[in-house]
Amino acid sequence: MKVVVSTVVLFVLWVAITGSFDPQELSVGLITAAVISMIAPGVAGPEPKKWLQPKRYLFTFIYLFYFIYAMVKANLDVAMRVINPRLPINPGIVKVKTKLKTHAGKLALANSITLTPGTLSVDIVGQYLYIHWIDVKSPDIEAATQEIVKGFERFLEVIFE
Amino acid sequence: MVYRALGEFLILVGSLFLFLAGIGLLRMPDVYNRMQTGTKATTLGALSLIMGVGIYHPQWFFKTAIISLFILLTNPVSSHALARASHNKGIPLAEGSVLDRYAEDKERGLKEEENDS
Amino acid sequence: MILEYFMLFLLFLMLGLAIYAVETKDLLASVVAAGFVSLVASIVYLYLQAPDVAMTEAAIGAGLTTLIFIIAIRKTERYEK
Amino acid sequence: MRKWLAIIFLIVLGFFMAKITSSFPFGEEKWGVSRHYVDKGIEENRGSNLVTSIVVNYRGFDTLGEVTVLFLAATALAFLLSTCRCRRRYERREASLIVKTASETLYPLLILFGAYIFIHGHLTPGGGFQGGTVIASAVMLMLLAHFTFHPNHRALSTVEGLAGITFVLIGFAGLIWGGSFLANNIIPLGQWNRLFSAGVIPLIYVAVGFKVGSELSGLITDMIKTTKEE
Amino acid sequence: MSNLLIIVFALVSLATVMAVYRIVAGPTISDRAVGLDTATTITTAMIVLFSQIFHRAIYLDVALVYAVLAFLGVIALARYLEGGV
Amino acid sequence: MAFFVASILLILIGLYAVLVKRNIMKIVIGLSLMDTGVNVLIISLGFIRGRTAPIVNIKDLLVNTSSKVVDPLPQALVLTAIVIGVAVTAVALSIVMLMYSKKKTLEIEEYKELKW
Repeated sequence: MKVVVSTVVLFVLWVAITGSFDPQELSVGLITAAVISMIAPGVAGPEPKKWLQPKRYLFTFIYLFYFIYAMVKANLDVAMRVINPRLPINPGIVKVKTKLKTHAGKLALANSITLTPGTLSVDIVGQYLYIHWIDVKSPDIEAATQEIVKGFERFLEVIFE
Repeated sequence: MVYRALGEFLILVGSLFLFLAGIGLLRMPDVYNRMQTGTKATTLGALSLIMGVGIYHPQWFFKTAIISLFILLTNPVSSHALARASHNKGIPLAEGSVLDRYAEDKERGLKEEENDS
Repeated sequence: MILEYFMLFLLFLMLGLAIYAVETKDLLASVVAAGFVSLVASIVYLYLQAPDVAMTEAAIGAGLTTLIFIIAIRKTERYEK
Repeated sequence: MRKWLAIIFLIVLGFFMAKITSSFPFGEEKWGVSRHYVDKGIEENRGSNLVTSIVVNYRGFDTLGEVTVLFLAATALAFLLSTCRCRRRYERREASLIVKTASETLYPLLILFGAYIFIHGHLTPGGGFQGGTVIASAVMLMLLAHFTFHPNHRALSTVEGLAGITFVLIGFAGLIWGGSFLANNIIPLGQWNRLFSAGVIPLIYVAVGFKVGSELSGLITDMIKTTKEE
Repeated sequence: MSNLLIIVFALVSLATVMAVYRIVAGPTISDRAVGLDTATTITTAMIVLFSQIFHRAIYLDVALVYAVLAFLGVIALARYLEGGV
Repeated sequence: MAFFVASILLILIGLYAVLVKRNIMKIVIGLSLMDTGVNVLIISLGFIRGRTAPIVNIKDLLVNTSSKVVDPLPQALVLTAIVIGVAVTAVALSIVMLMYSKKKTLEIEEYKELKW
């Protein structure tokens, strides 16, 4: 199961890289993907069944737009701070709590946090993330969670859990 | 024609964000804040520039999309690893930082909260 | 035209960082500077129409060289006396 | 004193180097033997990438020598480090969960990239050396993120030996059926700019890719794991 | 396109200068690593732009390799600081 | 022209490190800088202005190839030289590690056994 899912994923990637549907390319790509999946099926994750549910792909698609929106907003925010001669920053490291349990979900959450509004994930311990925040609005765990994590968690919960 | 105009616009925006990232690197007071601008602005800048080229030449679109996907996947990881390493190494936050929950919890020991995985 | 000026500028930076890599007392900083030199070398190969060589330099200079130097520094010492 | 002596020496040396290179005009045509490679390369080898044709076919014997140098370097390094009594004097800390997960996800993708690069060595930039390096970088990422990751040393050396033997055997096949060592007329050349083309060039480059990848992986593993437990 | 390129290259040159300033001046090794990280990302973008300037799609492969491998140097530095190597 | 000058200067900087510096790691870094310098020099010798890369995957390049591409031979030479260079650097560094484990110092002055 794991090997099959991993083969399909790697094969799709191969087609996207080569960008051609020549049967020679496709056959070689299939063999390569199968061999690599037998050695290292890590890309499929611990529960490969999740790759079969179409709902997850739909949410990934929606999430992509939300993410781009958040990222552009983050960058405009950072740009304003950088250009402003008084450098209005108020940094600190806060602690937030997440509901996500899978490793892939935590990876996606941490990466999203790093790329969006003024936040940078410093460490992750169990259910808690430590986040460097360029403009600390509240030191409280609950409030910070509401501010930083909730927006992404809505989507990532469906995609990865 | 519309594609070309859009592509050129994206290229321009991308270079502008790269430049802002440079200013951020110059002005910010400590490592963590530099990382904030250094990661976010360069990632969006590079992404926008690369996708601009991909839109300018529509037949390259897939490859540029894959390049941007990998930048999205790898750039925050390196930044996160560096932030964690700097904090563990004991590089202090800048003056005027409000709080540091991570240091507080490290003194108490992080182990007790590792309950899952 | 603008491209030639850009390459001149990059070569200038590369030489500056090479001098810095040789002169600094912190060997780790020296390794980072050498990494930048290989970065610029890769762009220079690309400008000189040698994508094969640029790819080799990118693959080697991005990770492998840095790692090898870092391991050696870890097993010996970091500061030059 | 020694510094100024060295600087004077370097200035003199630089003057002579500048004098020599100034006799080559920059950016103008100065073809030597490569004129033949460029004019006849497509016809004789059908590989789009002329650099690959030169590395693997026209100068294939050099490449064999260079691969041997690489093998010697890896062996010498393993031998040198096996006698090293480098002790560890620092506390080791695990990588964070993010880095671990990311490395597990990226490991197959990087290997796929390496394979893509050396399979398409005759069509796009890249080839065995670059692809092998990318694969070694994948192994390096795993070694950095996980302390428990041990590449199988026996498998690596088996792959390396098989790849080397393949290279030499293809060369001898050319000598027997084609007339010269590494001759590229023993299997059909195929169509220009498709994957199955250029005769034996892709086969040799795949072998080189496996060889370089396993050698560099072994080299990095030796260097990282050299420390003995206290 | 060519007028655009002048602006783009000017902005990118300034960004590179600042990254280099951070590599040379940065008080700690983390600062230098941040500078190197920025410089590698800028380089990836530059390689893609070069493929646009020279009109050859093959240069994108080089950019692909750079995008995939550029973060390894920074990870190695981070693992050194943590004591992981 | 600038490429010749820059690569020669890079070689000289590396050679300066090898000649003057007393730290063994610095000497190895100088060697790797020299390596880069030599490679850039060889590649820039093969460059021809206004030509494209020697990868003939477009129909236009098939006819009259030698007036459209740069010299591929220097590229083929440098390609392998870079990979060999990193292996050589690794061997040099392992020798450095071995020397350090014997005497606990990186100063080249301390290693007098090879002098005569």
